[in-house]
Amino acid sequence: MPVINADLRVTANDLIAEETWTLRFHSPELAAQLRPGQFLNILTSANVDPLLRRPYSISNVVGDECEIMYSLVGKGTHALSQKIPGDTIGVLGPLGNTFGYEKSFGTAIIIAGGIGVAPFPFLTRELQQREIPLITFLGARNSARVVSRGLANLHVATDDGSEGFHGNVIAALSAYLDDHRVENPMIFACGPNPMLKAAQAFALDRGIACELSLESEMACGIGICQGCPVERHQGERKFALVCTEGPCFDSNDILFQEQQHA
Amino acid sequence: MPVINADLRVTANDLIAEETWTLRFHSPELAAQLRPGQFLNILTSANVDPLLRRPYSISNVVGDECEIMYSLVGKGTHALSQKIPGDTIGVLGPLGNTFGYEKSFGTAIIIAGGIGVAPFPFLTRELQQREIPLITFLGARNSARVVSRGLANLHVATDDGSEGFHGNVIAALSAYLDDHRVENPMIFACGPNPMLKAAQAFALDRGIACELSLESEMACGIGICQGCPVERHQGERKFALVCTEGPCFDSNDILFQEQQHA
Amino acid sequence: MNTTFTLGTMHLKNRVLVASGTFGYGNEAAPYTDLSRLGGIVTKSVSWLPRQGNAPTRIAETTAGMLNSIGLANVGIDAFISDKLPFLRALETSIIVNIAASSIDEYVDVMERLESEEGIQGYEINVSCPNVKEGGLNFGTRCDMTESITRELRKRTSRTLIIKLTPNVTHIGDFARACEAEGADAVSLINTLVGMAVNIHTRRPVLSTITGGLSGPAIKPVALAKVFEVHKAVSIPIIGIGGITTWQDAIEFLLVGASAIQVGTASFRDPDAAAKIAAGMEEYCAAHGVSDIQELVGGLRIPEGVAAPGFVKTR
Amino acid sequence: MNTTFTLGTMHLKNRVLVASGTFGYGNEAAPYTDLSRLGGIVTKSVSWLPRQGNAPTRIAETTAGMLNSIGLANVGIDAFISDKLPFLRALETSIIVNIAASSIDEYVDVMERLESEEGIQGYEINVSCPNVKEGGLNFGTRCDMTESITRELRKRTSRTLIIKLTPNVTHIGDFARACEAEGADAVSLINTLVGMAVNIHTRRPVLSTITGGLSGPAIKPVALAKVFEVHKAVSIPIIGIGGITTWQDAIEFLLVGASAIQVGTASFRDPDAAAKIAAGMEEYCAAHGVSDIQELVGGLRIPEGVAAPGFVKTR
Ligand SMILES: Cc1cc2nc3c(=O)[nH]c(=O)nc-3n(C[C@H](O)[C@H](O)[C@H](O)COP(=O)(O)OP(=O)(O)OC[C@H]3O[C@@H](n4cnc5c(N)ncnc54)[C@H](O)[C@@H]3O)c2cc1C
Ligand SMILES: Cc1cc2nc3c(=O)[nH]c(=O)nc-3n(C[C@H](O)[C@H](O)[C@H](O)COP(=O)(O)OP(=O)(O)OC[C@H]3O[C@@H](n4cnc5c(N)ncnc54)[C@H](O)[C@@H]3O)c2cc1C
Ligand SMILES: Cc1cc2nc3c(=O)[nH]c(=O)nc-3n(C[C@H](O)[C@H](O)[C@H](O)COP(=O)(O)O)c2cc1C
Ligand SMILES: Cc1cc2nc3c(=O)[nH]c(=O)nc-3n(C[C@H](O)[C@H](O)[C@H](O)COP(=O)(O)O)c2cc1C
Ligand code: FES
Ligand code: FES
Repeated sequence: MPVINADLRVTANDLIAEETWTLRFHSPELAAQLRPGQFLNILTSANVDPLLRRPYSISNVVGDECEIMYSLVGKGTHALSQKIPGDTIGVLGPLGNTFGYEKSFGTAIIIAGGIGVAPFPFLTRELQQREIPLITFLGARNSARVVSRGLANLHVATDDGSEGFHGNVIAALSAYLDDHRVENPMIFACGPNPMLKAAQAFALDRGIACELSLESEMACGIGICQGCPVERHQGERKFALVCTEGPCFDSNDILFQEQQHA
Repeated sequence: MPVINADLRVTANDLIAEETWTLRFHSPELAAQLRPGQFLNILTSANVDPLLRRPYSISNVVGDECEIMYSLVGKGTHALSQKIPGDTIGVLGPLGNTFGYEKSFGTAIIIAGGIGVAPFPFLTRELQQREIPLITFLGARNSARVVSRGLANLHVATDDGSEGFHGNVIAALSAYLDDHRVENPMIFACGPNPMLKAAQAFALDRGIACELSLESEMACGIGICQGCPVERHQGERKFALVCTEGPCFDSNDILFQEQQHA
Repeated sequence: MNTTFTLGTMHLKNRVLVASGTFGYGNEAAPYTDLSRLGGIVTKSVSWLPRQGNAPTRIAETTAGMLNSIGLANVGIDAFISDKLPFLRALETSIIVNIAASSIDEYVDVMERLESEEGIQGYEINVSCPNVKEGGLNFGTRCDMTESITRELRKRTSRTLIIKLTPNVTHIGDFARACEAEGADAVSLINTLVGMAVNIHTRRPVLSTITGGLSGPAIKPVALAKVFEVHKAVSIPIIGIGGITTWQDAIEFLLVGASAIQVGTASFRDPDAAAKIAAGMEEYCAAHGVSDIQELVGGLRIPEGVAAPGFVKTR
Repeated sequence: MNTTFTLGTMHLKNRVLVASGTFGYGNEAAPYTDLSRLGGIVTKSVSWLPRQGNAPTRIAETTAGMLNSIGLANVGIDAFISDKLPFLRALETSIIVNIAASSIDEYVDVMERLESEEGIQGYEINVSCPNVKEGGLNFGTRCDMTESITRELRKRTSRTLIIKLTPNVTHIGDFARACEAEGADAVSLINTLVGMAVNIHTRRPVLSTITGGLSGPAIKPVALAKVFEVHKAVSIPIIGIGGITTWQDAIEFLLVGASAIQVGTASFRDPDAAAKIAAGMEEYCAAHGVSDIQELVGGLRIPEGVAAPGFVKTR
């Protein structure tokens, strides 16, 4: 299947929760190729402000349409939010590796923080098609930001306690595992770095296999700029590129530094 | 009356001829102040590409609404053409001087070339209100580009002969004046520099008073950048600023150089 | 909350000035902004004789920036004093007259003429205009010339003396050190970068002078690096200039070492930009419990183990 | 229509190359573009030993530009020859290996190692990377060092030798003259401008190295002026680099004196950008009756009476 670098037609762009949007576009080629965990590099604006593409996880595939989910942050997402059906956006992909959902494990534990929920509707569907049991822990700032669609077996945690567990999502998971038996689990986590770091420590502590979907500044998304390294725990190569070797990494491979540069 | 530097609501934005648009926005304050010949400096895009405002002649005032007319050229006009009713645009004005339509003369001869027609619907209305006779000579590339609305007593010349006189607008005027007697005429001209230069020479030759509405690169529109000089024919100051001393000049004041930089 | 700043003998009410050549003589923009909300106004460069400036085309838009080759068009010292200064003097903001010249004598003459005029709090010396043939960049790219100019002018005024530096040099820190050694109260930077644009249809340079000075958001990263470099080189205050468009930009300049900033090209997009930036900075300080904005100056936090880049010579 | 170009012993099929560090080793972008449509590929800088590169954060977007401090991350000469060169060698385009080093000896060693390898048409010598502590900008901002490096390398190769210059100097023409005198076949310019960005929330530099190199559309006017300046200074061909995003940009560079151009940051927005630019230039020539694109090189029309700006030293 050929890679895609084209202007594609937007078919929907909807506000689905507080400052959270989903955007769909038409692309049979991408729909046929994309796998959960992969991402697309999207030109949010035809002019050069912002200059660079922005990477977005593939959130779901529905027929010939692909969906991304984004939260309003800065220039790029502002430009995205202005798109209306019929407009085009420049899409490059598919990029990156996939979640290891074809590995052998008993139950998938999905941990999502904030907009880190983006890749999981697609992963959920693939797991369900394979009849793999899953539990989902979703952390959000507050109830208005909870995005539950496409998820299954959902446990919500909010920072302000406005819905579900009052506290962070790792604490919610920890409490759950204290009360429930989960056979041969594997964690799939995506969210802000502090959450991923906590997930890493938790998985190590409990001896649970764990994959993290990482973010990094990216200029190209295809391995030509060397701009997106993540520090590795061991091995002779100090860094891995998030765009081509990730974004999904075994949690034991990743070394989180004291956040020097946020 | 206060000057305006605000985001104003677009009420209409329509394609009226080949690559030619009119855009209206709501502003009772500007509507009350603007006079024919003046211009507005418009921020075509909220981001910095393009960086600078673009000057547009006021094309008409209808109730509380102001209208500009533009032809698609580059970044700024592309951005303008994307506006839909309900969007806002940043408008600064009123700027510049007015046509000398309150001077004493018998008949106004309007000469417009291409998008240089923009200021004349408004001038036409003011002249008609004062019951001053007028004749309009409009030059366009072809019939599809002829914009006649708001004009009166119209004589069209097209480069390709697809409508009206086949040839340039000055030749059309010259032919007309050979056949008709016009009492105490005064010319008001706006269009590309070669046309203005021809108008200047024609007016001098025939001894007709003549005002030219000039264009120039502008960074500010209010006299703070010194970026928009036009060379003067005489006097101790070599240059005048188009934004504050123009855009309307007595044709005898202006020295057109061999176009060194287009 | 304290936003004031004392620079030499001059007291600024806040850290936001408008940059020379981008705000005329104050009167033109007055209808569009409240001038009393500015820390100060730096005038268009004034020279001894009036200058007509360069032939058109004088400006060219570039991506996120603009080129200019105004050629220091200005009314000259006599008309400045008779026609422009009375308006400026009456404003509730500090007035800094920017001086341009093609010889040391001309700088001295202009300053001496201004010394006898009231209502001027400081001078900014433009040794760095890229758009005039004599003087201009030739002064600004020679350390010895910058030094001599500073020395001669310092002798003649107790008003605040600011030297405006060009970025078009290899080691800007050397120039700042020369200014400091000769008694300048501050350095301001950056003036424009030398740049160019071509009209591919006519195959001619867009500007009548072929090259011009690049300003605007495009140059902000360069300006920040230069301010950072100068901050490592000298102890006198720095006035940061270059692409500042928002209050966030201004805070960046303070953090890397600027005590005050100037807003240039942004005023063309919005003549009220500088006043808005000043207001935004105040709100930021209020929201973040910054009681004196001076706390931010040079407040960049450099993580441990990170060495300053090689080109920065430390004191 | 002729778009070819002979540069030293190398024959380029057209004037469009991809710039070092912005196109990896060719293989990564291969799925997104037709590499045979490029005049040539300049590889990511190769050094003797592999380099891990700088810690994150390595890139920061700025207005119409970006900062990078990759730190010359590369696989080193051995892995380059064993893993990367076979792919490059098989392509129907010219291969120029960019060499970076922290000493003259290292430059020599890398080149001598490459001399015995087939499928390399030329070398581009990076004397100007702002993002490494040893060497890098220190070589590029010292004319004598640039001279020595050129001399030593010229002795050792008959392949095309291109020296890549930094814009972060006062008189870039002097550096180009030194290269010409020592026998370089061409100079390429510009490398990135030193720049910086600050995260005002953390009050830290965005880049782990504090400063980095600015590239992209923002710097195009500066790059054009530098190419123009060098064109007035030397007779050897110039390869123009800096912010080129469209074929129109490329034509501007040719007119001011570049014989060929490199596309850098634009490939990040669109990995097919360079090929599109090459196609656009061909169409332009066809439409304007340009039978040999060489006609455009240095074809800037300077209106009579306009003197070159003062900073340009003529030969
Ligand atoms: C592999 C990958 C997948 C991704 N998937 C998704 C996805 O599915 N959905 C999604 O929404 N995003 C995703 N992102 C992030 C996305 O690419 C953009 O970074 C994000 O949308 C913001 O872009 P923007 O242009 O709106 O913001 P920008 O204009 O780029 O602004 C972001 C800037 O603001 C700063 N910033 C951001 N948040 C804050 C804050 N809270 N406080 C202070 N400063 C802040 C950052 O330092 C950054 O410089 C992904 C990133 C990667 C690398
Ligand atoms: C006082 C004043 C009043 C004006 N009134 C109007 C008005 O009422 N309506 C209106 O449409 N415009 C008017 N203009 C012009 C307007 O301000 C803009 O310049 C115009 O709309 C183009 O802007 P843009 O951003 O689309 O093009 P830009 O992106 O700025 O592109 C224009 C560039 O393209 C070049 N260019 C333009 N046309 C051509 C061509 N045919 N061939 C080759 N190169 C070309 C020019 O050199 C220029 O650099 C006025 C200008 C002034 C000074
Ligand atoms: C149109 C224009 C005219 C300028 N004229 C002067 C001047 O007369 N004297 C001077 O010292 N600087 C002059 N400058 C430089 C600015 O003061 C400022 O240093 C530069 O534009 C960078 O800031 P900015 O990016 O905010 O514009 C001028 C800049 C512009 C854009
Ligand atoms: C991410 C990145 C990495 C770069 N790495 C190198 C390099 O290894 N060697 C080199 O000589 N230049 C390097 N450069 C500089 C480019 O080759 C080019 O000179 C510069 O980016 C200006 O061109 P542009 O504006 O088209 O990007 C790099 C540039 C970028 C943006
Ligand atoms: S984003 Fe460019 S190498 Fe990863
Ligand atoms: S446009 Fe700035 S002075 Fe006229």
